[in-house]
Amino acid sequence: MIALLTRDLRLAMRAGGGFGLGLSFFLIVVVLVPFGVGPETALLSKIAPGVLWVAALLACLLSLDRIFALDFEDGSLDLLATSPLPLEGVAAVKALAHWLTTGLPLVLAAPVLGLLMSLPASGFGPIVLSLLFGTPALSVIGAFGAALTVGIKRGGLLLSLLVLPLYMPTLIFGAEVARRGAEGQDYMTPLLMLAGISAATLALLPFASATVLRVNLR
Amino acid sequence: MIALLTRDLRLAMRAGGGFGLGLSFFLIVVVLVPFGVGPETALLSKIAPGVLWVAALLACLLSLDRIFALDFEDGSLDLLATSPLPLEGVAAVKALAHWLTTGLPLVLAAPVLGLLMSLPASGFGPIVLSLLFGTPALSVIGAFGAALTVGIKRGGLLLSLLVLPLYMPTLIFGAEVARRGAEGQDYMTPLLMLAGISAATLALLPFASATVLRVNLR
Amino acid sequence: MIAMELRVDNLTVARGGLPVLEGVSFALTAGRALVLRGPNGCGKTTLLRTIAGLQPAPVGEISLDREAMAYGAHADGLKATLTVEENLTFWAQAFGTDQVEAAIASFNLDELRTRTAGTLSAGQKRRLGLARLMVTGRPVWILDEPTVSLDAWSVKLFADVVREHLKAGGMALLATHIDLGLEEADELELEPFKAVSSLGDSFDEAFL
Amino acid sequence: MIAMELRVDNLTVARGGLPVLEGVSFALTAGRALVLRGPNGCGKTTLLRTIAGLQPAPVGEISLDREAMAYGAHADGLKATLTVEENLTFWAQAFGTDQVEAAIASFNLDELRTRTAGTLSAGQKRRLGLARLMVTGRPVWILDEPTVSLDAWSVKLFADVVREHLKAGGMALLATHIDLGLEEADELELEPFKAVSSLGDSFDEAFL
Amino acid sequence: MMPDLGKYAAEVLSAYAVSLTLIFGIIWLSLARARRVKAELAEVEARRQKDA
Amino acid sequence: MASFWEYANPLKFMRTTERIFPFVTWAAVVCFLGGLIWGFFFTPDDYRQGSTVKIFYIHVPSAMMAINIWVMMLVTSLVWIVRRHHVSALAARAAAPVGAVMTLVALFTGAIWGQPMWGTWWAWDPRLTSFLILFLFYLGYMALWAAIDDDDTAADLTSVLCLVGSVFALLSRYAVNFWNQGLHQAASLSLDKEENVADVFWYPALVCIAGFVLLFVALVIIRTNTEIRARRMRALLARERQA
Ligand code: HEM
Ligand SMILES: Nc1ncnc2c1ncn2[C@@H]1O[C@H](COP(=O)(O)OP(=O)(O)OP(=O)(O)O)[C@@H](O)[C@H]1O
Ligand SMILES: Nc1ncnc2c1ncn2[C@@H]1O[C@H](COP(=O)(O)OP(=O)(O)OP(=O)(O)O)[C@@H](O)[C@H]1O
Ligand SMILES: [Mg+2]
Ligand SMILES: [Mg+2]
Repeated sequence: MIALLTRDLRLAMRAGGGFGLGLSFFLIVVVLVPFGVGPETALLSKIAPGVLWVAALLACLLSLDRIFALDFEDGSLDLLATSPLPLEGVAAVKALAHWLTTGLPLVLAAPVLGLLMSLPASGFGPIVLSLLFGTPALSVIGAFGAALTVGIKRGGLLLSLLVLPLYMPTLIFGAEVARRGAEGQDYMTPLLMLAGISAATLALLPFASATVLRVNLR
Repeated sequence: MIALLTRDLRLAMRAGGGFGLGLSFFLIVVVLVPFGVGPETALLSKIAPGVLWVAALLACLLSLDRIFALDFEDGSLDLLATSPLPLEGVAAVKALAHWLTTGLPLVLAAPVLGLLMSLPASGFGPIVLSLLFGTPALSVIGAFGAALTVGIKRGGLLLSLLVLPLYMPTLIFGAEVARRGAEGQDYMTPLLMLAGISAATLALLPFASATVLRVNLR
Repeated sequence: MIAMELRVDNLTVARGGLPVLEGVSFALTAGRALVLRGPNGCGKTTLLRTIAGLQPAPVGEISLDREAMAYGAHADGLKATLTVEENLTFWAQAFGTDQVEAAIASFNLDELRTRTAGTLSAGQKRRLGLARLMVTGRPVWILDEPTVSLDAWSVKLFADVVREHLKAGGMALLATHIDLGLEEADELELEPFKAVSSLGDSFDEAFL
Repeated sequence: MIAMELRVDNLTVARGGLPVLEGVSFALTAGRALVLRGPNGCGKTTLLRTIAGLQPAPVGEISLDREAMAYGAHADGLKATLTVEENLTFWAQAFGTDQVEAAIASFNLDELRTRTAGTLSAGQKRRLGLARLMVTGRPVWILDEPTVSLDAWSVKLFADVVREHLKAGGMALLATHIDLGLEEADELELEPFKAVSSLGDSFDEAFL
Repeated sequence: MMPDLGKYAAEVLSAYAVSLTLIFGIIWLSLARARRVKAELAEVEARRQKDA
Repeated sequence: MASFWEYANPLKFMRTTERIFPFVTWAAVVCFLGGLIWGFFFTPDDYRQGSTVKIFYIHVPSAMMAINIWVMMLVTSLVWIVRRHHVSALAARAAAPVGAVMTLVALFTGAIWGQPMWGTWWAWDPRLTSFLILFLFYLGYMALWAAIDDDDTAADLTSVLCLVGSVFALLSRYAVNFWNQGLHQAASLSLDKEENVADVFWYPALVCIAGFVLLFVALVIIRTNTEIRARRMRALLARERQA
């Protein structure tokens, strides 16, 4: 298991950088939006929490197809499935590796990007907290979607289509936390919901992913 | 050439639908934003033109890596490079196929999504016009970026990083047209600029793409 | 090692919803190798994948658990950005063994040890892929055309390794079109097992 | 067809910034085939890619233009979602010829005509990849291990097609480890051309 | 016969038009495909009977 | 009494359903057209909503069906996962496009109704929003079926998606409710007589609802039979090619 994790992390670094790139995509989306909607500070600071969350979600989404597709194409997944590692464990570890290379950097970068989007001062804590509790769910749900589409050549966009509705609750609660935080309101309830979603998906979805992977490997 | 175009279009349809999926991604991004920023109509209608443009850009971006990477991986690109088709033509045709499967559907879908984002009535014409003139540039520039990154395994995110700065001018003028239109102002100047960008990139970039492809095939 | 046996009994294997081979039976005991022969498209790959437990068999029995088997497919499962040594080490850890050095020595990969797998030639990649089998520590090797793009000298190397494995009580099941120089191996011609086009009722009542 | 000749003169080929083969010279005239031999990793693939014009040669001359050559690499360039016939038709159109039917017949693909390429077995895919060569209509075939995973019967099929091609005034340059049954072909052993590790001055003066 | 729809005529009528188009669309598609598949299957079965 | 699972045999299923199909169809036509005609021509206008209340007869049944069809797909998917009856998986596949169309109808009629009532085509109200998410689920489900060649694989994957999707659809509903209190009507069909709409609107609506249900049943019967035939044909053709 740990071997698999270190291998995945190492691959992410070598392959022109899972780390750097997920992050830069986040950055770029955040930078694009002011060009799109125009540079008024008041407007920007109003939409900042939402845009940060949407950008984080898209950055996660884009790196999802790496989770299993690469291993499927070069035959590693067949070999992993016949190895002593349980497939549930493989699915969980791969989601974890995805979170470490994509989710975690986003959490750390969010304050900086908040500055770019003129996020109000009270909003920094909540955006970081909400991403911290929300991104694990994004990775696990995403790993499920990636497992579903792994047999399909370039299932990338199909993957987005399948995963996005699954992301909705996480997004809604996450953005709610961030928005309430930015407006200085209480945000405990949505934060708890968010943590609940993350915990539940972490506990259950790896099993679904493993089931689906087995079907796809047939 | 025409054979290549029909092949690419056919592949797009077969592979679980270049058409449908590019479009659904556009739809999904547009749908996500209200979830992120919250449901207030006034706010939404203000950011609508910008968000539509950013979404179109991202939808294009995501399907870029299909342009050359698939053909590279299975060796078709080597074979195309040694075939009588000029590589410049190949690059141009592939950009065209990308536009037909991604750009054009976006243009057609924009009004519907404008509704979802409460775009003001005066904004519908300009958003369609600006996408119509702008998306060809997105496809051609994207094909160039795809050609640059074709040798790199899963260069998807690197590709985004390279292409996004190149997309900036198109985005700025395109969103400007859409915004002015939505606010009922005159938008001829940015529209002309946009058309100029499209024309120039269409005329020049296929040559750059072909050069870069030759280098990557070594 | 306890003496074990791989017994395949009246197996039907299917691909794309259709049976390809029917009624395949054979037994493989410790220390023996079996070479599957048959023309292109007769179903060798499908049979091996079924035995390795990667796809279900509609009919028939396989006596050994997939836990005993190491499967080597056409694709080698190498990571282009990892070095030869890192590739092997990962699989050794996944299978909980520590035979990386032995594998590197057996397949003469020592010089290539620090090269990333992506820069190897076709035959060198294949050698690395075969070395992976050694680090699994599994007794039953299931190999699909193992010597594709190997030169004569490497084929001999491979045959020696297989012989060594058999001597230690292992088994090998191979599909190939090429002569491997494994004279002691049994052969099984798959042509006679070709599925006839009408199916038995039990396979899928609805879609006879 | 005008009589043509592929003349390679004192060629150096490089991969990963290092020369692999040096001073390779040979000539191939219409109606002849040349088989390149050499152990794994000696540089056959690199040489063929250089001759096909896919990578530049640091030193040396290749007399024929790449326009005359059809390159068949390890990867077949097949589209998994297109049928056998659609795959071939596309290449025929790209090369402006209309020999699809002849190619299908020669490689015995008639039964597989409407199957998508993704569902073929390894050997069937390879046959389709070779059929592609026929529809290019090019006189010089450059083939890298063409018979990988083909069964004996298909290898004979392939040899017949090559013979036919030579008879019509074509040429073929092949790299392989397997016996192709092309007795009339010349052979060239590449081992002697192995590059010595220090480079000549002309290669890249800056990094001596 | 036509009821007076008042100032909302456009809304009501377009709602009915869109809905009925969509519903009859799916009905028509279902029937057309049913007919096509049935015919194709019959043809294949017939061919099979002949061969057998 | 024979076991219910006998109908899981495709031939038996086809024979039985083809026998009851004419009755269902006629009942569907009568209820559907009858309800709509009754509603459109023979009901008064609402004092507040004017004639737009007539949209009610399409909007409410289609919205209900959109949800019910997903539930039906959930059940048949579970049956496939547990008992592996092909008919069950194919019925889910057959129902999805109908469900998607129903969702689309409800969305369109709602949007058209919204313009006069709320002054906007679309609002990010909980009902509306969670409905949109449901539509996305339908699209994803159908896209997944379409993307996979092997029928059993596709059935397995879409079943798991349907299961997981259902949980998330519920969760979305809750999340959206929490996120925003909406414009949309609260449930008006509760058993509590006090809160019901007036009987004049209510009876034709009931007929319409029955019509939509019957229509769905009829459609699912044809479409499932078509899927069974298509699947059998694929198997036969593949066999032919193999021979
Ligand atoms: C795009 C806009 C709309 C959508 C997506 C939508 C969706 C829905 C949904 C999902 C239901 C629930 C069906 C059920 O739970 O069984 C429903 C019921 C209903 N809708 Fe809408 N609706 C929309 C607009 C409207 C408008 C504008 C009105 C009227 C002003 C309206 C009036 C009703 C009524 C009266 C019901 C029945 C309530 C009940 O019995 O539960 N809807 N709609
Ligand atoms: N990036 C690189 N850096 C250093 N050496 C490299 C690099 N890429 C390839 N090589 C070496 O170049 C040599 C030539 O490789 P090539 O693929 O041409 O061999 P080959 O003769 O085709 O072998 P095979 O029979 O195995 O296919 C090999 O020894 C390979 O290891
Ligand atoms: N989706 C499918 N539908 C129908 N037939 C299929 C499908 N996929 C594979 N087949 C057929 O199944 C047969 C068995 O394929 P398999 O890959 O097992 O052959 P093989 O013996 O390994 O051949 P090779 O020696 O060429 O590797 C082939 O004839 C192939 O064409
Ligand atoms: Mg095979
Ligand atoms: Mg080679």
